[in-house]
Amino acid sequence: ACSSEDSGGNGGSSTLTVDTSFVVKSLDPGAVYEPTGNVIVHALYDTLVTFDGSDISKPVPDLAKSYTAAPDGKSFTFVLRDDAVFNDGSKVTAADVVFSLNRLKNLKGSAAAIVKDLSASATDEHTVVVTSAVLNPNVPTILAEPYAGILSAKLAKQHGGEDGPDASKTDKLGSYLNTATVGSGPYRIESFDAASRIVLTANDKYWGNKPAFKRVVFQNMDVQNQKLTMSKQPKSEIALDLAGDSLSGLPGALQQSGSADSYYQLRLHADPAVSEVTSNRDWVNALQAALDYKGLAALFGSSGVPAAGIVPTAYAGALPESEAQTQDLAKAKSLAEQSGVASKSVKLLYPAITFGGVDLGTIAAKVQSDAAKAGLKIELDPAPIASFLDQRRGGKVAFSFSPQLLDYPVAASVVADLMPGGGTAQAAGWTADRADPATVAAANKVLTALDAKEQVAALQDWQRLMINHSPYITLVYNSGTVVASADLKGAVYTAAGWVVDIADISSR
Amino acid sequence: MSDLLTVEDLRVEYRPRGRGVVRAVTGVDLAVAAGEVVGLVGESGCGKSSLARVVAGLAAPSGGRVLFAGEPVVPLAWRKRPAAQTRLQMIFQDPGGSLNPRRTVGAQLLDGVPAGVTGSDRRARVAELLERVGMSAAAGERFPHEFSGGQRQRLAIARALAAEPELIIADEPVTALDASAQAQVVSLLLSLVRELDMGLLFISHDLALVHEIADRTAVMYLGTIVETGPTRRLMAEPRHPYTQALVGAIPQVSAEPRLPSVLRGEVPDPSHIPSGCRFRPRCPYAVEICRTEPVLRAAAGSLVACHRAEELAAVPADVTQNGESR
Amino acid sequence: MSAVNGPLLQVSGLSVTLRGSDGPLPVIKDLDLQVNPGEIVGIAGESGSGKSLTALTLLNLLPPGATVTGSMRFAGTELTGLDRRGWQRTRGSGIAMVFQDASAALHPMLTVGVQLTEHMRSGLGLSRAAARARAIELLEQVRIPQPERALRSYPHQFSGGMRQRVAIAIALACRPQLLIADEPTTALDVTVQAGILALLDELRRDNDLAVLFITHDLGVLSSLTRRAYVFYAGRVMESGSTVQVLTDPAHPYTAALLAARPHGLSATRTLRAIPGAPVLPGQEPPGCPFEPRCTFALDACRAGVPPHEPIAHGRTLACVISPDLSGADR
Amino acid sequence: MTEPHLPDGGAAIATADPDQQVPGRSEPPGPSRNLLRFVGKKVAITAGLLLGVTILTFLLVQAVPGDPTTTNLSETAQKDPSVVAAYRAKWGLDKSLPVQYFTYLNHLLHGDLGTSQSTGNPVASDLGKYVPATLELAIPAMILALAISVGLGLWAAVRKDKPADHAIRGVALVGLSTPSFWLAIVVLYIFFYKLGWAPNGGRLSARYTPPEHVTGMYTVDALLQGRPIAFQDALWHLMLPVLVLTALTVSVLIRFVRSAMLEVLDQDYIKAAYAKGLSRRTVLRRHVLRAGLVQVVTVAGLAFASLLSGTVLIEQIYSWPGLGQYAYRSALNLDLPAIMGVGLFVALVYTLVNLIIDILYGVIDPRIRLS
Amino acid sequence: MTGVPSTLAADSAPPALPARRWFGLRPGAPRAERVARRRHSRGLTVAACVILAAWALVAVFAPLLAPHDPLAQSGPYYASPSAAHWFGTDQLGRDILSRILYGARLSLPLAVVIVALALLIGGGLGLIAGYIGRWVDESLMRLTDLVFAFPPIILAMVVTAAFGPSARNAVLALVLVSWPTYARVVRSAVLSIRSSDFLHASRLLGVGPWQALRRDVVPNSVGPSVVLASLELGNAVLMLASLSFLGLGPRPPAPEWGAMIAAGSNDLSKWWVSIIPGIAILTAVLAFNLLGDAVRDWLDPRARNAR
Ligand SMILES: Nc1ncnc2c1ncn2[C@@H]1O[C@H](COP(=O)(O)OP(=O)(O)OP(=O)(O)O)[C@@H](O)[C@H]1O
Ligand SMILES: Nc1ncnc2c1ncn2[C@@H]1O[C@H](COP(=O)(O)OP(=O)(O)OP(=O)(O)O)[C@@H](O)[C@H]1O
Ligand SMILES: [Mg+2]
Ligand SMILES: [Mg+2]
Repeated sequence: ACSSEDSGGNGGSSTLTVDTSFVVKSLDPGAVYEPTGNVIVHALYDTLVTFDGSDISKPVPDLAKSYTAAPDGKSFTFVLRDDAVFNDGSKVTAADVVFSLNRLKNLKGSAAAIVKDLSASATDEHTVVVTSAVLNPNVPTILAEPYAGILSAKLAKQHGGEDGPDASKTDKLGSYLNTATVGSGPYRIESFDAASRIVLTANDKYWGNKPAFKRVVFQNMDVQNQKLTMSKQPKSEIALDLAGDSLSGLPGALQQSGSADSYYQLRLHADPAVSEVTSNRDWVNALQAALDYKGLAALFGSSGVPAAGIVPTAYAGALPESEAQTQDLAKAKSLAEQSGVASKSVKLLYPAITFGGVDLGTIAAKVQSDAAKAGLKIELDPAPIASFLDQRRGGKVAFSFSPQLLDYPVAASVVADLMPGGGTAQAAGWTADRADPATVAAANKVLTALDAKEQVAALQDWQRLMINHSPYITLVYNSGTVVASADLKGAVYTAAGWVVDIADISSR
Repeated sequence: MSDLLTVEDLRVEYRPRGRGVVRAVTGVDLAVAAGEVVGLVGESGCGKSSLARVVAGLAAPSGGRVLFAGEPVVPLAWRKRPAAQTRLQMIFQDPGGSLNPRRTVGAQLLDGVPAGVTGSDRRARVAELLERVGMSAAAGERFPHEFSGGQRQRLAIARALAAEPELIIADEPVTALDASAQAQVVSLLLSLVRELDMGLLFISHDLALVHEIADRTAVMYLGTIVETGPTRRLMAEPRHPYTQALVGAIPQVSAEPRLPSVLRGEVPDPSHIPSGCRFRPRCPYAVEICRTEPVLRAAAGSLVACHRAEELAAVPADVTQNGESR
Repeated sequence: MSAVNGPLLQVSGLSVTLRGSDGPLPVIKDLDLQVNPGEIVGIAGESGSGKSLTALTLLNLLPPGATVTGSMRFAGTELTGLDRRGWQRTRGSGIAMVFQDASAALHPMLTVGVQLTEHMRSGLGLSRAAARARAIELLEQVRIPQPERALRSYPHQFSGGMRQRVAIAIALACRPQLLIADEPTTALDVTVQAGILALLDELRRDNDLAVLFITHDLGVLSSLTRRAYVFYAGRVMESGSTVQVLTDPAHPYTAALLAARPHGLSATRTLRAIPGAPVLPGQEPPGCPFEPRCTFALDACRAGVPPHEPIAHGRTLACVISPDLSGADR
Repeated sequence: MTEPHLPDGGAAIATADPDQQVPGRSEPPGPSRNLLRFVGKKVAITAGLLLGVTILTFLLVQAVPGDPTTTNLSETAQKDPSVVAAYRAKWGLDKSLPVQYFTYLNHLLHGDLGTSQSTGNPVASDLGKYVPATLELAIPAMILALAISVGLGLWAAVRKDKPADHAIRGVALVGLSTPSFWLAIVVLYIFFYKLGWAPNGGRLSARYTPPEHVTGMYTVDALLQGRPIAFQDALWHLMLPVLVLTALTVSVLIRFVRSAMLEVLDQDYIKAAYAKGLSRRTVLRRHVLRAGLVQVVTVAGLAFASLLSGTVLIEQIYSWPGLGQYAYRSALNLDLPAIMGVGLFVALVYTLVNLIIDILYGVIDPRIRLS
Repeated sequence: MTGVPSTLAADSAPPALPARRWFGLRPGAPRAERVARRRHSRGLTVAACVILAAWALVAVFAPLLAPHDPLAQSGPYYASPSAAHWFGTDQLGRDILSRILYGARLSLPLAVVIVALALLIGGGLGLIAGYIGRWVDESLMRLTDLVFAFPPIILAMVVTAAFGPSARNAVLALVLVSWPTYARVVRSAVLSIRSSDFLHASRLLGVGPWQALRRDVVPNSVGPSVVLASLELGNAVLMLASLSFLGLGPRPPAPEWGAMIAAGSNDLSKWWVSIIPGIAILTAVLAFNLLGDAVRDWLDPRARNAR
């Protein structure tokens, strides 16, 4: 296309380089789900509301200048601003919003499950009402996520976009969105190479504050290379996957920003028919006492935090660090003995991947060796990610381990999933009759809380109960981290799902 | 004396990839009687080995028959060889390749000892065989590579003898050997044939050697036999121009040295056999009639495949082109 | 090279030692040999007697690690100790060689034309066209039909006999004074051999070429050569005019060789093998190398290596007993 | 059982004994017929091979306990059966195995390699992107490796058992014993981390736009489009991976080259060449090299195939978006169309390389005809 | 994958060049031939044996030699080499020296198992195909083509990725990619024996086809494949390490050398984590390769130049 940048190469002011290891399958908001995709889609498509920097406590206006929630907690009204335009210059209207949200739901992509209870309608050109079939105070948060990005209905339809009920079959827009952007975000796609390099250019029709960098290049780079690159103190460059131990030893001039938003959890099947070991409460408690949470956290370097409850510290409702779990080998040993099944070994299934800068095999090995100190026998069983997920979905896996992220940045979102009747609990054989009624009650209290404060308190109570009565052991929280070169500002990590707002980054 | 081995109108053809049909043997009749040594001579590539392999049963003929002791020779296949036919044995050209390098000589000889011989007699038989070929019984313990070429060839003969053969086909058994070892092996073969009253088909390209041992000799040219007869007579009075050329080409040790006589041309490719008399392109006496193929017939005191055998018998037996005396 | 009076090649006291795995391996010992201009001299002997090594020594083509002592005078130049340049000049235009197996000695991937002319251009300083003209001439001389076409052909397109003729043409290309032919006909049929022998003899006559002809076939030796050396274990056992050596052998070894060969078309008689096996280099007995196999051996034969001395005009012998062999075979 | 199919076994004799051919008299049958048959046979073999590859990969992937939906949908989404069903329907995973297979074959016949589930792109276009990247590593590495190993191998052979020979053989042996991925890391450590002379991976610095896709090889495309600076940068990125691949290939090749050259040096025709009075240079250049090349070509072809697979690890370490990474990722994601695409492509390369070798044989060695 | 591609070793038997005619390897001189076989730098072979023996001892006596438990945390994470941990510690604070010592118990036996299985399976199939010939042979050859057409590491990768990483699956994958070489080598040896005079001779003596297979064919066709196997041992170590490096080898916490390299490769500043296991691999493979060369020289004097 252009050869101009050959000359203006080392100025570094016009191009922001983002080093990250990725496989981006799609830049279609309706299908996106992997982290880099989210980062990019967030920069390409504006949403109704958004979060400001790293603050995820409350959604703030974006395309909607305001929103109101109905008292029943099921219906939300968004009023659109009138100066927002798509990158072809046309105005953003309520019809576009309805089209986008319907398409999201009917496309049956990864996010469809989250929005399946929502429906949107336009009351006028500037007003959209989103209704949830069930009580859900978190609808605005959900609509802040990249998958809820708003497309120009006109452009989308021109290129095969569909929002009807059978959109999953008829929609043909997906691959077009890898080459062009039909959104209103600060950037548009310039070139897309799913595995090596994705380039964004500033949207010159952007309605808001123009981003500082004209061009953003996402380079596919493994962690080690990211570290090497950043160690060289480059200009206008950020790295997204440095985490855990790979953060140590970086030059001090680099800026780091992060917050612990992921949690690493062991799941122990509660059904004796699946495993007499993991369904044994004493054994589970013995394991819980045997683990060296500090040591586990240290595997993640500075970014790891020993788990206190379930909710990572990035989110409201997390237990204070003072309540972090601790190792108690004496207790572990006696519980192990008491359990009567300590002589049996059990397989720990985990995906053979590196996540957040740490090889999961290392964590599993640490768990194994800690358990061994209390006389508990664990065998490691790594599996390719596909086979891991498949097995675990089957609901017959006795003992498994994986990192977890929240679907959207509200801690309560995990509760429904983890409580008896939720998807994860189901797969772990944790049915209501196996569960402690108090724990179930505490969970229900979280879900019905309408007031944020009330919800936080309920969450904490729930977590305290979960520690000794659930089939989950949370090991550590880990933080995603944005490492930025010294000349940048605004490169802050957000637990909101899009890692960092590219458009906020500028040169000092 | 009835014939032990009868070959009738034998044909051997190959169909190598990328080339036309190779007619290596094109209708050969041959017989060997017990106690008789028959020599088969001819230039390289004329089909001697092809004939030998088919006669021994290593390959199936493309046409014609091979009878051994009245029974057709069964080509080797996924069966054991019929016991009766093990009395037809073969000795190969390469003494290095005809013994299994990884088994002791004794074990290989044992393979051939007939099943009828049992117990300690079997071992005794091996020792006996080794002695018979002039080797010590201790040789049985050793491996083939510990012997020289001549010794190996004698061991190969001993192995063939193990089966108490009535007929041995020897395909150039001494070509790879030194003159001295040649002498050893040839004398051994000859004495065995005489002692055991075996038949021997001795294949060679060395006319002088065949002359030393064969009772009868057949001269082969490009897949057919062009002349056959008692060796002495055949060499002294060759009738076919080709036999004459072969005889004339042997370098002699002599007090009046002369260069051997030269036959022009080359042995043609058996995939492109000339029409008519196949020797015609090289024959100094070729005339019009030679455009038709001659058959092997009695003429001028010999069995010869030449239209002009009688005429040529009248001329002195010399096809010299430039074999001038020095 | 200027024409010289006296012998063209005079080898005296030549010894060659190869580098064996267990130390030096003497393979040629105290060799005297002479070739006069225009003469065909033969070397005969069993396999392993050092015939080929002698030929290679004369061209400095021994394997690395070989040491050569003694003198080789060729056309007035001492060859022992010559440098690489010197050898390069001698090879091809002074001494040329024809190998036993022409199919192995011709490069399979170069055309006959290239192989025939490449050294002419450097050795004789001919232009491309002149070299080509000479090549055609040479091919005609060795009776290759259609020489132009042959120049474009590869060696594998020729029969064995033709290949040997090509090899001879290549050897003759730079007008050598001495041609060494190492068993050039051993791999060939008798009929083809006859042609090559006739060709060599003719070339000798026409080009005033000296030929050192190596063979183990005494018949060939007899028909082609005028003088002969009989080799055994890297030594000369006897030498003299071919007719004399072969009809009246002085050495028991020569006699044994003669007895072992089929006698052509004379009356049938049993072949007589030489007992034992040839000695290997490095394993020679202290005395006469042939002693262990010799039917006439005496104690004296074990005492030391018999000197190689003249016994009559033009004849030499290395045997202490000089038995009367007339009663023995031939 | 001897010679149950004699004509075949005998072919060796026929070629080993070409004595019977005399120029002008018995040339082999015209080349055109032979060539046709040769090409026909090659095409048939290739087709069979490709079919085999599809069956093999298909069965392999089906045997796996995993399911592609798992890696291509978020975990939350997987808990929603309607989403999973929609996904399976979209990719035809709900059909029976044979139906899936024949659908695939049918598409294949129409030149459609399917769509990669993990990248969402047509496999053919993915290959179009990744293959040139790999070739950009493999081709220079191969050329360099050939040049170096032929040079050093010949030198070692000529100086057999001398210090130079020992040194070359020693280095080759150590190279042969070095894990490629380890070497890549060590080299990266030295040249990037310690010395800072090399980039740390990738194909092009971020500040340059990749040249437009013509050949897909950045260096070539940059040159074609007249962008010397981008060309330099691409070249700079090539440096380390090519260095490592070259080193590995050289150590594989040298010993073969050396032994091939030794074999040649031992031939009579080399002695004969010296006997003609040719200089050592001429003999080595014209006679030895030429004859040694036949065997070098054989191993070079195979070395190329192994180089292609060697790149899997190297690409991993140097973040090189090539075929190896694509294959690795597809394998981990059980992305059937992509794995098949890679398999088919590599099998094609394999046959192609073999074909080229066959042709080269013919060019180098006149004895070998197309048969 | 590094190392001699196994296909090389198989097909590299030089296209039938004329046997050495020049310097007396005539049938008459068997002893000279044997003399030539021994022309070798024994020094290297001895060195290889010493290294291998050392590794074997290490493997056997690892529990005695290792200063620490290879699986347990015995120091801080990523401690650099010191008196307490000669080679430092890894990401879990495990002693690298101990892990390397124990690693020998994994890499070396597994390499042997891989090669042995490949030899057995490939050799067996090659034997049958070569001896029976016809369609059996043809189909086997097509099958080997199929395997050859895949770069070994990609095929092994697909297999282990599919069935999950474990030592067993890695071994199976590597056997799967390496048997064809043995099959081809044995087959071609069998083909040449099938047309050999000694086989014909024993058949003519009345030895049955299966008996001949046992007596004449098998003993004479194993040689080249044993040579190949010995040359492949080093390669097996490398391939195993490669798979492990990609996370497709023996499961953690097994101290597999390749996996150890991978653990360190994320962070070059902790150079000892990956550099040192690499050296362990290098020495073991080097020793195997040297030994393989020696075995080849010993069994196959014709190839002695190919060192
Ligand atoms: N490179 C070598 N290393 C060790 N010994 C050698 C070497 N070359 C030849 N010899 C030995 O030297 C002796 C003489 O060999 P040479 O080739 O000269 O014999 P020859 O008389 O030409 O025999 P032939 O008739 O077989 O050609 C033989 O015993 C041979 O084994
Ligand atoms: N298996 C085969 N396939 C094709 N052609 C063959 C085969 N075997 C032999 N020939 C050809 O058949 C012809 C006769 O071969 P054969 O081996 O019978 O000759 P020969 O007289 O034994 O020759 P030599 O004296 O060289 O051993 C030759 O031209 C040869 O090339
Ligand atoms: Mg023959
Ligand atoms: Mg010789």
